[in-house]
Amino acid sequence: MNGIHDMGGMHGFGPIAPEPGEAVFHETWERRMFGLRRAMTSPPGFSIDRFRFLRETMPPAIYLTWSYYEHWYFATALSLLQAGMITIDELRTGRAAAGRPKRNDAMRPADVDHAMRAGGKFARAVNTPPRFSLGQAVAARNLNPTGHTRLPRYARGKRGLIHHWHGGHVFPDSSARGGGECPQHLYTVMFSARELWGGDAAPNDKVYLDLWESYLDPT
Amino acid sequence: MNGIHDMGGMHGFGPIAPEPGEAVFHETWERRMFGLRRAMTSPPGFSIDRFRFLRETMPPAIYLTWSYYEHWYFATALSLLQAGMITIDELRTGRAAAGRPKRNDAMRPADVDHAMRAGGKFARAVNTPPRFSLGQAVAARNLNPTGHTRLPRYARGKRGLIHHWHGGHVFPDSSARGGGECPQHLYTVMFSARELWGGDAAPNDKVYLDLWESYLDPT
Amino acid sequence: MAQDHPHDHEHLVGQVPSDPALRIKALESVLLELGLVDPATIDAWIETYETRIGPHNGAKVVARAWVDPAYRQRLLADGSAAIAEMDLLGVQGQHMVVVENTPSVHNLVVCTLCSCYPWPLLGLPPRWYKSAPYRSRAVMDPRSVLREFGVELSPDVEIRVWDSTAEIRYLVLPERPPGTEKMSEGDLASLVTRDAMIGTARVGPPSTRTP
Amino acid sequence: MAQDHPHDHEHLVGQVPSDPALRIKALESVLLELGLVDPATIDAWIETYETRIGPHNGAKVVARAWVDPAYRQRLLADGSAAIAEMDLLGVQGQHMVVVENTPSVHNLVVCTLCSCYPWPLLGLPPRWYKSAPYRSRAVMDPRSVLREFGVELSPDVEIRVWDSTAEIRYLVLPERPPGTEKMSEGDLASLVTRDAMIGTARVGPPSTRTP
Repeated sequence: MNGIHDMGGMHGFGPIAPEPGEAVFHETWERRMFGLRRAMTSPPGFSIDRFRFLRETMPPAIYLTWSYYEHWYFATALSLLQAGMITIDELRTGRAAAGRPKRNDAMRPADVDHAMRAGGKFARAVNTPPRFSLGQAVAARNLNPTGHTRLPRYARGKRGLIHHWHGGHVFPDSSARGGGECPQHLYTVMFSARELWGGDAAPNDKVYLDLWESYLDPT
Repeated sequence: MNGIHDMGGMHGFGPIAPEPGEAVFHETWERRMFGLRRAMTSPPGFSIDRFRFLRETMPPAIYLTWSYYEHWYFATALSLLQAGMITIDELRTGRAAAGRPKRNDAMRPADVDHAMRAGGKFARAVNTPPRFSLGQAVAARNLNPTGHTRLPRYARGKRGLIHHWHGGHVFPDSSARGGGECPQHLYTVMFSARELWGGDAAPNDKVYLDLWESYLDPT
Repeated sequence: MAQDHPHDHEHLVGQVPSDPALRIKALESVLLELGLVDPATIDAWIETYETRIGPHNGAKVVARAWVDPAYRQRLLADGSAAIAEMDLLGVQGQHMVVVENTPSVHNLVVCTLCSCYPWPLLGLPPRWYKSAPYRSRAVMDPRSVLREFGVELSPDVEIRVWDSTAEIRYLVLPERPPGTEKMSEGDLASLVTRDAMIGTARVGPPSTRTP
Repeated sequence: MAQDHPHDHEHLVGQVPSDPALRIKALESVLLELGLVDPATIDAWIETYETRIGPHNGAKVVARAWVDPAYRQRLLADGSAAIAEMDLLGVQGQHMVVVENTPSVHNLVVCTLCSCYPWPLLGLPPRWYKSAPYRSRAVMDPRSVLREFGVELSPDVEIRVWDSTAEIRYLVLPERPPGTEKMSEGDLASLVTRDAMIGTARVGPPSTRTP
């Protein structure tokens, strides 16, 4: 979706504010939300892509107002609501409705180290050969799906060169809608800053994006 | 600027909410802000383009949260602040600082009808002939200025046909920064929906934009 | 004038009253004290747009075009000149283009970058016209927008969206509904709605008309 | 699962506690009651990223590359494999690419669409990395971004911005500062800052280093 999250190339957000000596978490509730997200049992079919997509569906003014771990809250709570695993009343009151069964299969502390080390692998076999070769000229397609995509607006329709081939990776556009992993070849594509931003950009600057095969056309 | 105001082609703002029997104004303060804006003495060099640009510089979360006549307030107050015609204390308290001179040249009620009928003419003579002719194929430039522009992001780099020539018109990009009217030829350019939004758009649909000559290249 | 002072922004939003009524009252009071505004002039502007100027102006133009083929032709060829004949040009509507709906073409007007709108013919824009949902979607997905207004178009109909990026203002000339052949120009004007002249509605026949 | 319920959104934002501490406490309490989370596991995850995992991991990789040319070569050729040698892969950093700064090339890492970041090597991202100002401007105007971090680059230097749009994570291999020829790998690692591995800082010589 062409949402407020797709910020690359926007003006008007003001200065960056680096914070010397910044702590890992600023508030106790940030710490709790982080740990809760990592430790909790997710709905069936949940994925990092679904998690990102739900964050993108936040009302734009809320997206800009709520801070990072509040985005996590939003997507987590919404995923549970959508799966029927929690009710709005429970989210409001902090108390489970009477008579709800209690599960006993949540992640245990002893599982954390393994989950941290082994989790988050997205490379997958793809049976077809890659369509593009290193150095090949490609154009990012002009796609405007209402669902999740990892092709930012600023790159659409722009021409670049295949810089690297990563093999097959889970395709987020499918995974985010619960449509399965549908892996595709993934490439790093190099775009010149001038192609992306016009003649005022520095002549030698480049922007590299990781783009799935179906985002690309040969030119 | 590529600001939050440049909304064409975004998803995620939810349904449109037409309001049957809607009043011209919803709140008394909307009515006052409208009348104030039309009646007040503006800073020297103020223009509708400057007014629009100041609205665009609102912090994006505020832009999305404040309603329309609050945008007017923001741009009006900021223009007066920038011109030194008002202070932040005066805006906060609603009282002019002690010893401020009082002017006597504000618009009078008898001037309103004429201002309504005769105001807002932006056609200007341009000494050069128009660069483009009817039916000519053009491309909107990939411009990303930090200042005001009336070339929306969704049309940049896209190809269309000259549909109409309007003669010379005040150039907002210049007028908005106090750089003078610098009139340019103005054209209506027809873009196919598929050129703008890709192959999922309806094949016959079109979008027409009014674009100044310096926004365009021949193709 | 040409300079921007980024600090003013936060300054402004953070320091002025958060209640818009108080905020705008404060601005009005100071401008009044400084002689930068005459309250009677404020009232005159409000009165102009609350009572004198509104969609009934545009409706007069539409009805004239429906009954007078020569006027219709002039209107489509040079909107400003034809509307000037009826003395209906004005601020936010000096440079007018009129676009005509037909069985095969439907026009829709938007301003994606702000909320440009033909004030002299339609009055001040409704809230939805100024809203992010309308501004964002009208150019990319006009059919879903029209559906929310209850207008379902055949896939064969060509939609022309007019994004008001300059000081040109657009008015849609809707199709004259069937069963109105004997109606007077004045009665026809009373059928024409604001939304029909923006392009988010059709003009219904007299019996089924909704306000 | 595949369906979206747009009404849930407003529902959610409007009906849950507005204070994030209360809101998140409520969520945690319900999940605990339902047996969907073990509080000790929450603590273990927090402890992992507050104490064990952080920029000191990435710094080890950088220092190793500085002292061991063969490792540097393996690291640039296949980041994941070379980092696996040091047992430093993990969630949000299984597919690693390392990009090298030189006198003529400066690399900068961003995630415009969310906040992707190499957790196993740098820990959790700082607030500015997740902020709209950084995400919006890094790809379009990296020089102004770098200037805000005090990094002024000659116009001759080629900037390469890496927008983390997939599950590939990027680490910048900064230039080894002069005057460090005799330093041990461990001492070198202590020079390497988080920002230098994102690309918003250089590594300064030992005497002028700032935290």
